[in-house]
Amino acid sequence: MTPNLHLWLIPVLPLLGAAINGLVGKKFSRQAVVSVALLFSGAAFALVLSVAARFSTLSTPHLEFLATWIRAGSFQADFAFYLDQLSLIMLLVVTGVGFLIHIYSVGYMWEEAGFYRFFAYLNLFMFFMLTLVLSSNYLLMFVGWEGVGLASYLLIGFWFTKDSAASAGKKAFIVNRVGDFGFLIALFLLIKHFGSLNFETVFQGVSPMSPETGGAGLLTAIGLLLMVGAAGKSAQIPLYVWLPDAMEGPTPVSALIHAATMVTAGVYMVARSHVIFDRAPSALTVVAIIGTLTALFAATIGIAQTDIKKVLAYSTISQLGYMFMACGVAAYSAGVFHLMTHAFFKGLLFLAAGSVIHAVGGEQDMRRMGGLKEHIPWTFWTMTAATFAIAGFPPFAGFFSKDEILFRAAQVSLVYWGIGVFTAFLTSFYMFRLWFMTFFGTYRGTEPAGEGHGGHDAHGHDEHGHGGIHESPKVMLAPLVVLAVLSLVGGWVGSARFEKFLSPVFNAAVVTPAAEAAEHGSEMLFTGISVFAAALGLYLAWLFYYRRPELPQQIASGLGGLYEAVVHKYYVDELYANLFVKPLIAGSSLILWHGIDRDVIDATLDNSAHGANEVSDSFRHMQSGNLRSYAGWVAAGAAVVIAYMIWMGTR
Amino acid sequence: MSIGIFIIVSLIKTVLALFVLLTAVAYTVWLERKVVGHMQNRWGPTRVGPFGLLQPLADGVKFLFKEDLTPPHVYKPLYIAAPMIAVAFALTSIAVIPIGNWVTIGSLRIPLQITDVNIGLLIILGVTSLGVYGVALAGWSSNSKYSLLGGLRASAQMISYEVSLGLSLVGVLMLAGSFSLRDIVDAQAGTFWGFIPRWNIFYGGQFFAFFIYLMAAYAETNRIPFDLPEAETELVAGYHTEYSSMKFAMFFMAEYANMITVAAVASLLFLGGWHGPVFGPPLIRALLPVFWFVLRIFVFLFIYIWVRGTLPRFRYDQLMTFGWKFLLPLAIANLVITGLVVAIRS
Amino acid sequence: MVHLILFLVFGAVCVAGAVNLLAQRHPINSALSLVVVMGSLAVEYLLLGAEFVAAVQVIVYAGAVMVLFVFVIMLLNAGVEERTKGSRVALLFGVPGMLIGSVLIGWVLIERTGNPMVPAGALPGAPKVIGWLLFHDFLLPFEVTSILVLIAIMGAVVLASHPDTEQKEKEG
Amino acid sequence: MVPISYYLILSGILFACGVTGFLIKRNIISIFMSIELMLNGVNLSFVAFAAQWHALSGQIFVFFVMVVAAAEAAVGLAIIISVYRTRETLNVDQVDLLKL
Repeated sequence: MTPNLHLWLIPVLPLLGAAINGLVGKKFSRQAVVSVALLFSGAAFALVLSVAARFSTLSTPHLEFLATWIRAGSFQADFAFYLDQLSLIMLLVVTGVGFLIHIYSVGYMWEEAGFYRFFAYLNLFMFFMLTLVLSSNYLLMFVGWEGVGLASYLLIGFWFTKDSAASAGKKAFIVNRVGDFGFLIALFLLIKHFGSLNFETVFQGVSPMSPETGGAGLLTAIGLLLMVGAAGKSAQIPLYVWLPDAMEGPTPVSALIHAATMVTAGVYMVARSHVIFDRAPSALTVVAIIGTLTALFAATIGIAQTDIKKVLAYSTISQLGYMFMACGVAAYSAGVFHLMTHAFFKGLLFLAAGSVIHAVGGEQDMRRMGGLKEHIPWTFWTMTAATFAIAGFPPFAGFFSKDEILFRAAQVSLVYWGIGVFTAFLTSFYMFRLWFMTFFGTYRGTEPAGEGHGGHDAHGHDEHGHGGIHESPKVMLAPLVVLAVLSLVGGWVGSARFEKFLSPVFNAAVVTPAAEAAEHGSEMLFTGISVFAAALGLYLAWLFYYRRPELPQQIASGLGGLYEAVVHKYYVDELYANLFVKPLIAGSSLILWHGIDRDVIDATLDNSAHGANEVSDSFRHMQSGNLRSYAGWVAAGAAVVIAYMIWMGTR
Repeated sequence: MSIGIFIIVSLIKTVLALFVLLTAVAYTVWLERKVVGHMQNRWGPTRVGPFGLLQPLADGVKFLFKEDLTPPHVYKPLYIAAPMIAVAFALTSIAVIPIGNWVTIGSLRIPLQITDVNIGLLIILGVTSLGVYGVALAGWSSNSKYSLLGGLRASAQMISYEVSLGLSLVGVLMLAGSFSLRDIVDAQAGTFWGFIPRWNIFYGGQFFAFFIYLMAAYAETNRIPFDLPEAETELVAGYHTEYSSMKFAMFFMAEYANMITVAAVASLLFLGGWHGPVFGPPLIRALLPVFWFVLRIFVFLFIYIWVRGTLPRFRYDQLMTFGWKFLLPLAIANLVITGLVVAIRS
Repeated sequence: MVHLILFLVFGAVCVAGAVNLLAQRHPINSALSLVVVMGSLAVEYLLLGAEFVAAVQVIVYAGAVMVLFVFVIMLLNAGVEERTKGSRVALLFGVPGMLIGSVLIGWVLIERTGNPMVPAGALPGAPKVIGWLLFHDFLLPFEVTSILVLIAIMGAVVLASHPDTEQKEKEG
Repeated sequence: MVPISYYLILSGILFACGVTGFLIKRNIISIFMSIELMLNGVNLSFVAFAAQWHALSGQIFVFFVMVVAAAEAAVGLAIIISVYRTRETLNVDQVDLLKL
């Protein structure tokens, strides 16, 4: 007899908050909106904590059936929840970080119009994310998957009156559709071959299969299609282009959705489906390669970005690449570990960046910042913790998880490891670049900052009547501090213990202790190298952006085209525009619009309408309104019917 | 009984009935004038014959020889047809009314009734309801506003009160379980506890039914207090304003024939028909029931005249309100209660 | 023999009344023709033994429904019908259609019904039997029609009541 | 003894007369009466069929037809009255706006 944990309450609580705020929040005061939003998200967090506290007493996985949703033939999908170590970690991350970001948002969004709307969306996102994480089948997961996409769309386009925000939202939505397409086909394949979408049923069906080596097997196909979906949601090559644009949304949104939680859904999904991937090595290799390439690729772009949030966005993509790399080398627990620590420090980075932006009155361009260290010490110190964490300095959280990933990658292939280390170096470099450019040197923005938004007033903080650089309110700083502590200590749990905790989920991927012991010596070496890479990045960043700020310009001109390419994100957007969008538009307008829509469909409709018009014009005279005419028609019709019936009857 | 004898007997009965009925009509007029006269402290007709007894004859002669005026603006076919319709339907209903038990003449056992059908009451109702055509058409075809108003009033009034009239009879029908007037009368033979005659009027709520029937019948026959269709003070003479001579007499006859029919039906349905003490030699024994029956009709007619001499005329809206909002609910209540009684008793 | 004679006589009256209904231009004449049709139909019912139906036919149709018609004709003072030519369709399609339909149905009725001979009073519909059927086998339709009648009463009151008089009553 | 088809033919004639009346009459009340004529024709066929098949339900049907006809007459005549109030004509050829 398993205890009833009321898991369904966890997603439903934020849904209630969303419903209350969304439906009637318009009439609420800001305080009321805040209390509703915080109450429900906090309650969800508390519930998760209570579940976590009782977790050790549970037999995992813990299944909770709520209701039957779809039943068609032998296929059945339920509203059922699935709790195991993996989903518990995800729950803790989602509700915990989510709750902190809720608190942060109170301060950050206080002046915004549509305050209630923001919190309704935020709670809605929590609901869908928790559904995604808790679902016991792929279909319910897909609902959450689509739902977080929706919430993401709504929040990116939160300032929907701004054209760039609206189109960024659309872009995110459309790019995600490509990924969802793959996900859906994977689901169809699963239904076709296993007759179910329940995790347990599917995995039981998969387990007896032997690993495939070929590239076209069923599991490989499913795995690749799932990876397409994951790539869409988690912004991997080639579907990462939406994430940088998603920074048009409010910064807390970037922190919550586009750094800490939603974008990791792909990683969660791959980890959750590890049974399939374990038996599809080719798909796994693809995952690893995509992850590795994305990590490197995004890191190089990140170097040249000047928008503070764009840097963080590319950094996110890069870190997600790490996670996929981990999954690709079957080190799922390492991936999830990195997911967790990343949620802490990347959430913190974004929040701190938001605090910075807040401080300088909406400015996002790092070139107009600098020297903020004295003005906003709290933000500076928390940001420092996060930067060191992401750069991989011990004893910060990022070090442990990244190191574990690199070590596990090295066991599979040194190429992964090499690129990973190089990426780590790049990461360290651009993050410290950001750090130095923002907090050190002299302030390069216009004074007072309260009016110097330039073209980048993504936040509409115009109502900030107080001039000058100022520290954020306490309600924003508190989450920063909490996350900073977590960034510091989050990794101390140690990857080994973490892996042990997750081992019931990833039992297939446990590395034998003997092998681990044998590799212990080399692990120290790898760790040393990666720390060195991080330190090198720190040094170079110090050199370029603190010591000799004129140096980057020289190097950039020296590199010429390459630098241009990096600044322009390797022209990927342009490439996509030329490769897909323009042919699509051309094809749509020339063939579909002019050729088919106008000349075939419209013409058919128009002509049939004209024909109908002419025919009905002649029939119109039947509808004279004259009673006797109608009677005449009825009589004539009755004669026809009678004749027909008699003819049928006598035949 | 061969069909020939049947036809002959029926013919004889019809002629006899018509003669008696028309005479009765004539003398009802005399009775009315006499009684109302005495009520109003007058003598009534006295000149023609003893007590004016020959007055009806004189009236008839006068009607016959008066000039038959046909106003030029009337719609002639219906103007002529209307009084005929009225009198014809008024006289037709007598056909199904039994006036006594069977009479045996030689080998023939003849019912004292022109024809005994088992839907007798329905026929009376049907024929009575058709009688309204005479009044309505007379009013319309006269092409005069007084006539038209009278005709409209008559048709509306008669349709309205027909509902209550019909419903008031249903209770009796439920008690008797038949539409045949003879069966209904037979069901009232005997006494309650040896001294109260077993008449329907004494049976349960049928007293109310009788009251409803009385009211509705007054309205149906356009008598005071419901004589709106011919209200002299407002409509000259109502629907027969434009009629004269024998056509007028026909309406007159129709009205009084209807009164007698109504009285007969009331006697049959509520007052035990021809039941009463029977004694004496065979001939007396045969004729006494007829006498009792005629006596009841006389009493009923007397009440008619009495009411005429006493009550004022209703206003038209009062008439409608009384019919729809008082009589009809009462009739329905009586129907429900009688139904319950019958159901419990069985 | 008597049956046949009676049938033919009243059938002829029936048809004459129906044709007269069509021929007369004044609605009141049409209405009276219809009363004649209904009365003779009642006799036809009697010949078939449906005595209760006949009685109700006279009371309800001839005695109530048609009185209502006459009443409305009198109330609206409906005059002689105008011979307007509003509808060619009715004559061009309707009448031929009607003729074709009638001929076809008549043919089928004669050809296909087996055409048994019926004596006078073939199926006695005594009030008792009819009542028993109405209140047992046909109780539900009976109740439903009673509701229908109630609705009809209310509808007629609402439709025919003059909006102005209602206004006056409210004011007064 | 009369063949049942005589009754049916009589009913057919009445019905046809009703349809014809509907088609050729201009007065809305006459048209209404034509409908009643049709109903009567149908009723006769019901009673005739009842006699043919010895099933009293045919006669029961007549009662329902009568009730419906009575209700229809009440409502229909009320409609006629209200139409006459607004249009001041009873000629259907002049009442073809399909509204009051």
